[in-house]
Amino acid sequence: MSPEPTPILRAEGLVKRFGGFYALGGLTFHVAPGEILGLVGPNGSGKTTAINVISGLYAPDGGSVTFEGRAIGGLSSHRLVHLGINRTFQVPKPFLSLTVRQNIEVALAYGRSAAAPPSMESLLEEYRLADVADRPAQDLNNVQQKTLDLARALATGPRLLLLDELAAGLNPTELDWMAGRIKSLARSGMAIIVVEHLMGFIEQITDRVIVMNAGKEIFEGTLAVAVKVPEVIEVFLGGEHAA
Amino acid sequence: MIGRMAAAFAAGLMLATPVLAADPPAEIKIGTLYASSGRYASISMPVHSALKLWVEQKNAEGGVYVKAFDKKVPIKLVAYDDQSNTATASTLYNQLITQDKVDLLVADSGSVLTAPAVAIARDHKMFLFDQTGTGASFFSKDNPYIALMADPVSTIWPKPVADFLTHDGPALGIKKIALLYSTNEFTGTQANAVRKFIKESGAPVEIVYDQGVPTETTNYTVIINNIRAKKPDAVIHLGYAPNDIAFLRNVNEVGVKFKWMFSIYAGLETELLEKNVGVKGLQYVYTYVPPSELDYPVNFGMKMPEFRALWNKTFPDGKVEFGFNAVAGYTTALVIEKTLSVATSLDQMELRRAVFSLSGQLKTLDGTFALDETGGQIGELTPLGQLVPNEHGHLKFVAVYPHEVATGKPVYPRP
Amino acid sequence: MLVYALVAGLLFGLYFSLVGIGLNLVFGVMRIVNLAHGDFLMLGAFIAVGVSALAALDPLFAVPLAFVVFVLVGLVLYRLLVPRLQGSVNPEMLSIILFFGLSQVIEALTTIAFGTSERSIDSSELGAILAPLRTALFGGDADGPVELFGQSFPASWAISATVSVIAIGLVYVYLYRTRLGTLTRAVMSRRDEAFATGINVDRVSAAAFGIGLGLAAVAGVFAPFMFGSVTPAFGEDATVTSFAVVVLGSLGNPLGTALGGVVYGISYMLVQTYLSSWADLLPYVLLILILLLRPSGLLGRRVRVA
Amino acid sequence: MPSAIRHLLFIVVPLLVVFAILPGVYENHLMLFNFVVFLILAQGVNVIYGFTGYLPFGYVGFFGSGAYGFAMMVMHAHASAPVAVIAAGLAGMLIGLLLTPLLRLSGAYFAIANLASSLAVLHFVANPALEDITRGPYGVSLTATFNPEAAYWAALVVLALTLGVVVYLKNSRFGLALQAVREDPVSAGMAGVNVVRMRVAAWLASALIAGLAGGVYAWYVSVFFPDNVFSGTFSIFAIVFALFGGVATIIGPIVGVLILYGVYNLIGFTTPQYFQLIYGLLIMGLVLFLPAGLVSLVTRRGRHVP
Repeated sequence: MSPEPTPILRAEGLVKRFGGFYALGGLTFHVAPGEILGLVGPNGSGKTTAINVISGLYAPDGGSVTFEGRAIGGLSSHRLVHLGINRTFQVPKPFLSLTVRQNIEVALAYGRSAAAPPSMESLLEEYRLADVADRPAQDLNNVQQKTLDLARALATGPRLLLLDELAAGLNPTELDWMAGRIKSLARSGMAIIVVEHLMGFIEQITDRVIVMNAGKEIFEGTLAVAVKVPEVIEVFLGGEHAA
Repeated sequence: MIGRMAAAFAAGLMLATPVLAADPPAEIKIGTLYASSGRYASISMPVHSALKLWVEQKNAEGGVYVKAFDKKVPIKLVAYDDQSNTATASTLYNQLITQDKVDLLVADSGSVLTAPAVAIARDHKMFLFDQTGTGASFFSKDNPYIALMADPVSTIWPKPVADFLTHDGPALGIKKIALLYSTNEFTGTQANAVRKFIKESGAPVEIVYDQGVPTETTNYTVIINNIRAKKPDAVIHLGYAPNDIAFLRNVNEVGVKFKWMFSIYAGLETELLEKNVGVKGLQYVYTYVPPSELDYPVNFGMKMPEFRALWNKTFPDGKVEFGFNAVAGYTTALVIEKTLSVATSLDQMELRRAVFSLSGQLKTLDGTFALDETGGQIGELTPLGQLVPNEHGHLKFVAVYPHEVATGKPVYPRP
Repeated sequence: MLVYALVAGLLFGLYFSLVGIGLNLVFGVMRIVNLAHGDFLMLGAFIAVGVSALAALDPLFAVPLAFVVFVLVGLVLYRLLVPRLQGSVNPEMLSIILFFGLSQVIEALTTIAFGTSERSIDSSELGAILAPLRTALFGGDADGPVELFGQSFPASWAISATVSVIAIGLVYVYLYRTRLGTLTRAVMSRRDEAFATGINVDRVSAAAFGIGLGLAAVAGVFAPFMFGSVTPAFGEDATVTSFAVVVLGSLGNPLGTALGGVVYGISYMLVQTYLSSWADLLPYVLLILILLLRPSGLLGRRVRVA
Repeated sequence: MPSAIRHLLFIVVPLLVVFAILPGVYENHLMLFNFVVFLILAQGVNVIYGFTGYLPFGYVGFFGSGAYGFAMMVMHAHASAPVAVIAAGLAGMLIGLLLTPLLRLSGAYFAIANLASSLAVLHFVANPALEDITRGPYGVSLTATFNPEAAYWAALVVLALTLGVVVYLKNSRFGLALQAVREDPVSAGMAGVNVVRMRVAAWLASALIAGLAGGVYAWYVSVFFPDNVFSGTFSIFAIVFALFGGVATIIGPIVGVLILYGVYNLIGFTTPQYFQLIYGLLIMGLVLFLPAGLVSLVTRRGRHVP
């Protein structure tokens, strides 16, 4: 193995409280350019909260997040997007009454990506949205809305991409196709964090996983090793990793 | 082709031919607005109903005498509902002038709904018959196109109240006065006038409480308690009918005995207040004595008893209140009738001349019609009176000031 | 003066709790902004005036009558309006306009039927049936003012405040001690999830709508005493004040509305005492401040920030 | 031809030409003027509600502030009418700036808080304590600038500017981004859009438009009271007209005003006795049967509406 490149994102002791409930209780991890990192763990372990804090939806209550050496905790979403961070949503959130093309156009116009952003046509083509480009997003099916979410995120030219349960609801052919796309994005140098329940998909694409429980990381390494660690097995209780 | 052109030419000629001045029109068009709903409905409907009543009465007689044509001409009343909405009112005033081409323009009641008409009438050089819009800003020397028909302008109306307190008050033992008013143009201006009259009189009376409250105020319990704390000998309350109702009810309910208490609508809309406040709450309250109680010598139109009888016959369901506003609407009608009988043409400036020529001459059931040079009403003044229960427990008016019209002595303190 | 203002504010405020509580229920359960709320108050007042004038009965008898009539009216209106409204893209916004239209219709029909004059009921009639009880308990004059803390207040205020407390108590019992009430609270806190868990949201909503209008009408019965008189145009101001009270407390919490009413009443009376000409500004300024500084209301937890 | 030019050429210019010619043909100039004012206000509502989803239920607050801004410039600074109209726009914007914290609220809370704020401005302006500045409740009379014809042309200029803003929003990425914010603020943020700045920009533009409209209105009517220019019906009408046509389009609010205000005047001229009733029913019917406006009849068939 080559020596690890310098991480693009570092989270150190990240804390997020909701009232008295600690959704994140001191989470520490990092991800490097070109790497695909999986965040796994049972429901309520804080995976989505971690993504929400990194993408600026919530301000952290403690700890630090640095992106390319710069502290970004508490910055608003659009500033983070301009720095090069973007994401998709578990439940896709397109601009429903706008057309697919307009959805992407907003991100192209306001994303201010440092790198040359992909073109509208290439995004429509590569993410199989060309046929529906002029339809309002509310006419799309769930899978199309998810890919639109992804295409919109890519239009801002991110260097760190956070994918929240992108695979759920995709059929096997679509899964393979999506895995291929994600891997090729990583090959281009993009750092990618994947939150996922489908372990097969995780195994297929990630270089490394962080297993989370109760707002903390309990394991870091490859999935193959993780499934042999008793603590991890206990957390999942023979649950989802068997899937 | 030529034939058609000739026909068009002939038609053009016919249109261009002026109507002979002596030809009487089929009807005289009077345009007005009313508010059937919203904030001003309760003051607008009685005024408008009275005007309508007059129109029906005159038309049954074959119309009104119009001097310009030297014969009776039926009246057509063109009336729109502005719903207390001023933007709508302005459109409708304009509609009356430009589309319906009314001969006479009559405003809706109250200052707020009269306001849009002032500028529009002036712009179109239409003389505005202002019924009860007492706003001081309406009347200026550079605007000849307005005159106030029924209410006295707010700046002089409360003079008898202030004069009584400053002339007769000290002898009765009135030294401290409380002034409470609603902060709108109508009652705010009257409050300013009262304050000014009292200060300028130099009489040994003092205003110990002087507060404005929002016009929307409908409970006075706390304010009454605050006034009581100042121990005034006389309390002047200036507000609209709902304010008076709430104030007088609260005074009664709290069980406070003010020695001397004035309210505008106790006199102007006595029947309405009696229904809402009760006889007990109105006893010995001082108020303006309305024309309906004075039986002014009338030289034109119905006398008060006839008018009241006709009103009750026409509106038996009691949905429109008989009172000061009803009299105001009828007074406007009488001024219009008299104006038409003296104006030599229907030219707007001639109408103005005719209206002003009535000043000091016309005596209606509302008193003597008198205008100042800007068109403000300075006649039709209401004396100060007191509501005193008679042996049957009914309220009757006793005029107490000015002395020349007084019908009795004031009861002080209020029992 | 201060004590007087405080006690008057309390009585006045308790009544305003009743004025606002129906609105709270309807908005909390259905996210419908009932801009016709004040008009139902006005209709309740006309029922009271009718009961007093036609049947010569104590206006207190109008309370159950107004409640029952308007619960039924509410159920019918719910069937006619709400399902269609909920089917639209943005029911919360559209409800504002729909119910504005309804308030216009109500005002117009009332004007056509009753005219525009002020109407009221003699204060001594309210609670006349309780007069023997009152003389027995407090002594004194049966139709004079009541004495509280050595100061006299209108008896009608005390009666209105008492009925308000009872009504709010009954709403509390409904919400916390009955099955339908428990479901109502569930719908208030999580409408989406309530659908998912199989609660008959439609039935819960219809009941809340009916009860909401019923409570508005009950509050209206006392309006002639609290506001001096009513006209068909009375509804508009009442609606805005109700909103101030509801937002002051918090949505979906009847005790919150009670607190909101009292806070409103006392601050109103204090402003009237010391800065009377500015008293009108108060409900609006309070409403805006509360929304901005404590968006969830005095007792609320729910977040309403965009 | 770029679509912006097309919109200007085929919608904006013809509308302006028609309203420039009409006064020569039809004599009720005030009705035409009111049409123009409501076209401006409906488009102002379109800017804030159509493009960002905030329902400005107290929109008249800006309009009234504009009218009083105009009056104060004329009374105290003896400004000429055009200068005072610009000041009126700035007055509207100033109130908008003061109220920007309201944008933190969502849905009905915003609408209610906005309504409350317009009433607060009304009661502030109308307070007798400010008599020396605003003339308080006693009303203003601006005979010095009285010139209805010039005011009508000024209104057309304001309408042209307003339509220019809407055409820009409809055809620019800025307008697209605003709509993105309306649809989903979180996603808009993830598209790199500065959500707060966008909302504030639209809010201030909308306030400016209403302020300018208030200015020309004050110029035209010249004698008015606080109740005249802060009348809630301005808000309601502007919103209902915009919704009736269909928001987030250029043509929707125009069609809405022309049809609905036309019908309104027609009812007013023909059957005034049922004015309020008919109008109330019309509003209810609109929400229940055509919630997305007239344009939805076309867009439902998959066609684009400018």
